[in-house]
Amino acid sequence: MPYDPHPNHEGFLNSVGSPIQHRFNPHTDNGGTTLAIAGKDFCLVAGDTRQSEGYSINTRYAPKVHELSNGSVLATSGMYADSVNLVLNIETRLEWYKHKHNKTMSATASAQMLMTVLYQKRFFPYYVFNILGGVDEKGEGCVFSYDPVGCYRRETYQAHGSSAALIQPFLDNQCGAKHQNIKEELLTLDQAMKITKDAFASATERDIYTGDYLEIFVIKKSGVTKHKFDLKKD
Amino acid sequence: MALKFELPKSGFNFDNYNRNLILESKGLKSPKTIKTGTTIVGCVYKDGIVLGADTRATNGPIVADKNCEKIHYLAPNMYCCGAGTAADTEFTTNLISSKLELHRLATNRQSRVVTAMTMLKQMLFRYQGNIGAALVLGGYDVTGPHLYTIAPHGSTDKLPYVTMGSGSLAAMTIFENGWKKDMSREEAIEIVKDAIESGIFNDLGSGSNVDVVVITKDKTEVLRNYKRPNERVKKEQSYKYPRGTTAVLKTSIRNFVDVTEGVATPMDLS
Amino acid sequence: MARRYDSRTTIFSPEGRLYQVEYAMEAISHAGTCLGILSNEGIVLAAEKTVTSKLLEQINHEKVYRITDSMAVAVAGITSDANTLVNYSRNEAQKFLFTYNEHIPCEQLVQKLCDLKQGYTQYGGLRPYGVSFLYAGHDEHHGFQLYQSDPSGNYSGWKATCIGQNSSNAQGILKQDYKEGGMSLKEAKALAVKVLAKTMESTSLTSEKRRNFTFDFFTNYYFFEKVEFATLSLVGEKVVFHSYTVSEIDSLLKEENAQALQAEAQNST
Amino acid sequence: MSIMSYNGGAIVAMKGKNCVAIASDRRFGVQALTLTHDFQKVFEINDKIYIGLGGLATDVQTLSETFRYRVNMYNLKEEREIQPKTFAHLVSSTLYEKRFGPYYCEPVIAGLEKDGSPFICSTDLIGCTTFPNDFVVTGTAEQQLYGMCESLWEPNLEPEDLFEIISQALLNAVDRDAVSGWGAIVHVITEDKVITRTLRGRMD
Amino acid sequence: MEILFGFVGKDYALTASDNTAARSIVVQKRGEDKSRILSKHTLLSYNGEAGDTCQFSDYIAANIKLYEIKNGVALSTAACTKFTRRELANSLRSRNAYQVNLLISGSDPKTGVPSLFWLDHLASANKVNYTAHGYASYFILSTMDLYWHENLTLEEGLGLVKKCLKELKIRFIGNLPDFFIKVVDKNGIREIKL
Amino acid sequence: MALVNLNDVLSFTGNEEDSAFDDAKSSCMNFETSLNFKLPTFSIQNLSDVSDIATAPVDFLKQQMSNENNSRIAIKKGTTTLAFVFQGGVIIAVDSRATGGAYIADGGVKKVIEINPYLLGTMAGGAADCMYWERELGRRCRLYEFREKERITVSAASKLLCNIVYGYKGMGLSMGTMVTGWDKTGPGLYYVDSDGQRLKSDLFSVGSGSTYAYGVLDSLYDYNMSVEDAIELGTRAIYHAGHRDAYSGNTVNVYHMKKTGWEFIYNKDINELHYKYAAEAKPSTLS
Repeated sequence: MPYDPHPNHEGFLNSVGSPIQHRFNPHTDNGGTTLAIAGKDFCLVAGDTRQSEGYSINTRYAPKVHELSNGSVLATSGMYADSVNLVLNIETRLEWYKHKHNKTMSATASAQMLMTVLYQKRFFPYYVFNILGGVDEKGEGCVFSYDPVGCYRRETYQAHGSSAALIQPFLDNQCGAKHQNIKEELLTLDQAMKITKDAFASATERDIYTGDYLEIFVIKKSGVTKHKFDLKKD
Repeated sequence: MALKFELPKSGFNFDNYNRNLILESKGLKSPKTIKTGTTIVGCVYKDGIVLGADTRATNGPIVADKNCEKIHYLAPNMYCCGAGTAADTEFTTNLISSKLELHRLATNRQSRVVTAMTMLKQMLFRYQGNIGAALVLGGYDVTGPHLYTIAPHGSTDKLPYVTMGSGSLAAMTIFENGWKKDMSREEAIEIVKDAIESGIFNDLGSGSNVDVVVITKDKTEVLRNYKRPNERVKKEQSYKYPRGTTAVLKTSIRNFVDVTEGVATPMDLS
Repeated sequence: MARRYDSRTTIFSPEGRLYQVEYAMEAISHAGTCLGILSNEGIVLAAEKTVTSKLLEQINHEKVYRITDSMAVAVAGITSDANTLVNYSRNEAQKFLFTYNEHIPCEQLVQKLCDLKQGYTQYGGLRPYGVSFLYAGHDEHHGFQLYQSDPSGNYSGWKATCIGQNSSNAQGILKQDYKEGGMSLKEAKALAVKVLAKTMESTSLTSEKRRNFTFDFFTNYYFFEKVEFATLSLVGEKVVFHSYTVSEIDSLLKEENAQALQAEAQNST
Repeated sequence: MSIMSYNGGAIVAMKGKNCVAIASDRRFGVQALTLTHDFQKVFEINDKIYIGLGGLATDVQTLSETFRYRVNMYNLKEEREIQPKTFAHLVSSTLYEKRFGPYYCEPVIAGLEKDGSPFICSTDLIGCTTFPNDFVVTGTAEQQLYGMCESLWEPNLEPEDLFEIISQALLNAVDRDAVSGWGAIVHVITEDKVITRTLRGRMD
Repeated sequence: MEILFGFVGKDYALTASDNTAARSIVVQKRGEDKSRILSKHTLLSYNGEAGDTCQFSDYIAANIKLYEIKNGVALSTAACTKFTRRELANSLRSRNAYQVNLLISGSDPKTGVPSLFWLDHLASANKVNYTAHGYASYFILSTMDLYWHENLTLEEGLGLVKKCLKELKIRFIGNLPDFFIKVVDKNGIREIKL
Repeated sequence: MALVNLNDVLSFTGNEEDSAFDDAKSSCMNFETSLNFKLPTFSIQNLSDVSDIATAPVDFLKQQMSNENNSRIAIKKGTTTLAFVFQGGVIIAVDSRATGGAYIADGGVKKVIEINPYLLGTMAGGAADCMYWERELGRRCRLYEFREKERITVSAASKLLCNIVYGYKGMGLSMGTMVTGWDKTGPGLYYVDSDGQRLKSDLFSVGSGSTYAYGVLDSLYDYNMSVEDAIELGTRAIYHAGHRDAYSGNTVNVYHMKKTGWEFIYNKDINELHYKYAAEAKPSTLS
């Protein structure tokens, strides 16, 4: 509840009689945080699994990170229902593409497609903040980050969701070597794992919407591996 | 020329009220205060009262304090858990605590819980809910153990087990399920701990540790951080930087002069 | 006759006098001597404490108070009155700082305090403050300044002055020894020590001591426990107030003692 | 836009081993417009106590003067330096006095106690104090700072290490906040000295 | 729509203010001087809501004058600013707050060091080298960023004023024809015609 | 009444399920039929049967996307972009910051959209709007080339873009772009925005920091300047905007449009520029 400096007589009166306007709002924020880091020959995509609404936890395990059939991984934060719908939509398209072209869609192509899919709902957007991770044609890790209506860009690291503001500067510093007086280099998988785990542990300390479990997907040319870790549950 | 400066008087000061209205009318939003989302509970057992609280304070979705104290001292035989606007609970209990102390000095008797309860409810009622303090008051006096809840508007309840705050429902389930009359000290502490933990794990506004206070006829025990179920795991690595990493434009070092040499230290800040 | 006009501060006597104010001044002439000397490099404040006892807790400053970073006062009179006024002037100085973000000019603060004092000579049912002040201060406008005020609310600026018992005596010495056109701080300190010694000599304490002005008297521990000593000087740009500790006073006196002895020896040869 | 971000600014204070550090950015702006980049947000209370005031600039200035007034009076009357804990309560009650018309300002305090142990404290705009044992943050880059500090801070940092950690935390945090930054200033307070450094921060 | 800007140069402080008094869409007067002399070496320039501006600046000017008469010394520019800031901050807490933006320019009579202070209607005060109020700040701050340096002679300073006014003429929809340009230096306050 | 409206919204979303398949078809089967070369399909509620303003999509969108309401879907905004024509062609310079509220969501946005080798568009306003529609513009320009056997003029291309977005006027698109290019008539520079405004000029700056950029451009711009000077001017103007405007900054991207098509000049860190310019002597005000 925002701080109200003047006596809220309105609220009091409302409880007595005068009507309150309610407006149906089709969007809700289910919290949670996602992150992706691109490496030389891998891409790491991570997300916590808490799904919440207001001060309640809906479920402690609702994976936000989805492995797609073309070998990329889509991390979604924002409204869970929209993200489920979006993943279905994408999967359908990937399937159609496969039948049509007799090959799986590349990560970069699916990134472009995701932009179109999102923009097509420009006037009633998916309330989802996406990060698409995969390996590109050259076998290098790639991360694409989106706003809800489809503006996207290839990055080397990105955090989204309720703890984005907490984690992003840390990634700038550790992955982007900002203010460190050293040259930016791509991380090794081991470094990326450590940084990811610390970033999520830190976010869990301060962000009430992040917690329970951490799922990390590591995408290499050879395939996707999944790791699961505990986070704090309070 | 009149210097418009007055020494602080006691009580609230509404000087900025008008200005803030103007600022808000320009579309600038007022910031939030720190809230204790909070689970606070209390229950009566065979020999007295057990109070419990979590230790998380939030500022919107952000945890402002991981280990704050929500069980406030009122009198040697009385403690009070606070939920709501953190500053309000702190200052309200402080104020009543000092009033009780004065009352004890004047009457030379132990404070009664009902006295504290009445003082609190009268004060909160006077402010019409604008002081956002929801309290659980517990204590033991000549008439035995007493447990009250006081809502921000000043209404009170006297019950054998009570919960308050955003985690009150989660905590109440534990009491409804397990509270018995005339429990032993251990049982009572255990159920209070369970109730608080229920709030900690199921309510996002509550978290971190469990504080417990046990009040009996002639003893009060404060079990600060009785349980710490949410210790942070060790970090994967240290992030210490090599010295000299940060680019510096200007450095100045001021050594403190040893004051005993009699050179006065400047007090001006400008 | 005077009786009818005595009880009220607000009523003039037929001779045009305000007896209560005069009585207040009288009270001060029994208080411990305070003196201030203005030098080129700063100001010396020195004061004699009247009440001493071995059993009394040593308070370093009973008569000299710091008001701001760049201002201090020495008081003669009723200490409790002084406390109130010191507090008042500290507050006024801070209010000024609060409003202008600059230190209050010395004379303005003196004026403020004197306005208050004057008020108490005029309104019915009030007693005047029984206290005189010496103000030592520094500001950017006039550099180092020394002021004196009395219970009537009058104030005046001085090069060297004295309040309290034997003040006329001390004034005489000051008039005689003050070097027109500037003294160093060191000289001012020496003069202060000399004046104090002379004035205190003529009081009861010295009666059983030798009548003649001899310097071994200074080593008497009573003396430095009875004296307060403070300086206001510039260190670089900064005004520094220094209140002397007992041991510092001791060593200061010893030094002056030695020098005076030397001077005496030279004079005699 | 919240009133707290009208002028922008970010402040952080951290505990180290027998030392404490406080750092702030230097921007003064009016919403998006940056007017100056030498605005003072951290104020010296005495040798061993610093207070950082984050929020609406006019209140930052008013409060800094109020605290100076009260501390000066405390020093003159008590004839001793105020201790960090006492000062924190002075700050807290000054703010709570205006509970129903608050100053739009959230202070953080950093200092060394008499025994040389580090002290930090933060309060919200109506004076709710917190005394954590790691770090406190305030200002528009609050979330960014929380994230940085949670990840970087560790116990028992030597003054020089503490300086690096707090500087990196602040610089990287304000780079993700549009309305704070434009340089930074760090004070590290140790038992015998205070080291003040101006950092080369981003100027955009 | 009002324009007010200023900067300090090598040994002077300069402020430029439009001289138009307008109400709604009507120009009521050209040649209105939107400044008050606070002391021989301090000038207060203002703009803001009609009524508030002259009331507040008269109040400040009168009080600072009174101080000078009463105490025989003039307040420094910095002290004038602090006093003004405090008065404005206090007025904000009243029912009818003054809606004024101010620049206070001055020169130290002893050292000749110029200074310039910026105050907005919320009573935030800043010591600045160059600054502007209102819409003008969006247009000319970058111009001043580009050209200003601390050794600006008066001639170069007037060159900078011309550049700023030119930019406002090109880009600012409410372009105003005439300006008062006032300089404060060791010798006091004077007006300069371009 | 309320229920009816609720139904509207529900059926609105319900239709989505069916159209997902159509969407998939239209985006994957473009090459089967030329009919699919139409505007992409949008799911927009029928405006005619809107009886309650609360359910109108435009109003709904405003509510969802405003920076108030804790910016549920805050679109990335805040920018400084500029372009000017000079004797050597056109210089395009932009910053690279994207903000959502005060949070800097991205510091490396590419705000110059490479429509084709002879056409560039800049990005200000809603990033996705610019990105999507200028991509669409690229597709249409290519088709034009196929049909007409010659490159489209900048004038025509900008008109095309203008017409598209004008069709969505009032629905919440946000775009302020400069279309620049080189065609048979020489260099071209047009400003197009989501209101449907289209302007031709030699010098534009768009975005929250544009006024600062104008300040520098107006006082130093000269049509006859050398290419190096022009590049430097573009860079400098963006730097000044980045320095003053909180919502612009990070890096400068500079492009040069020449007869042979555009050339990417460089990407420079605004912060490095700050310290570089600070160390340099200031230009004289007397010229």
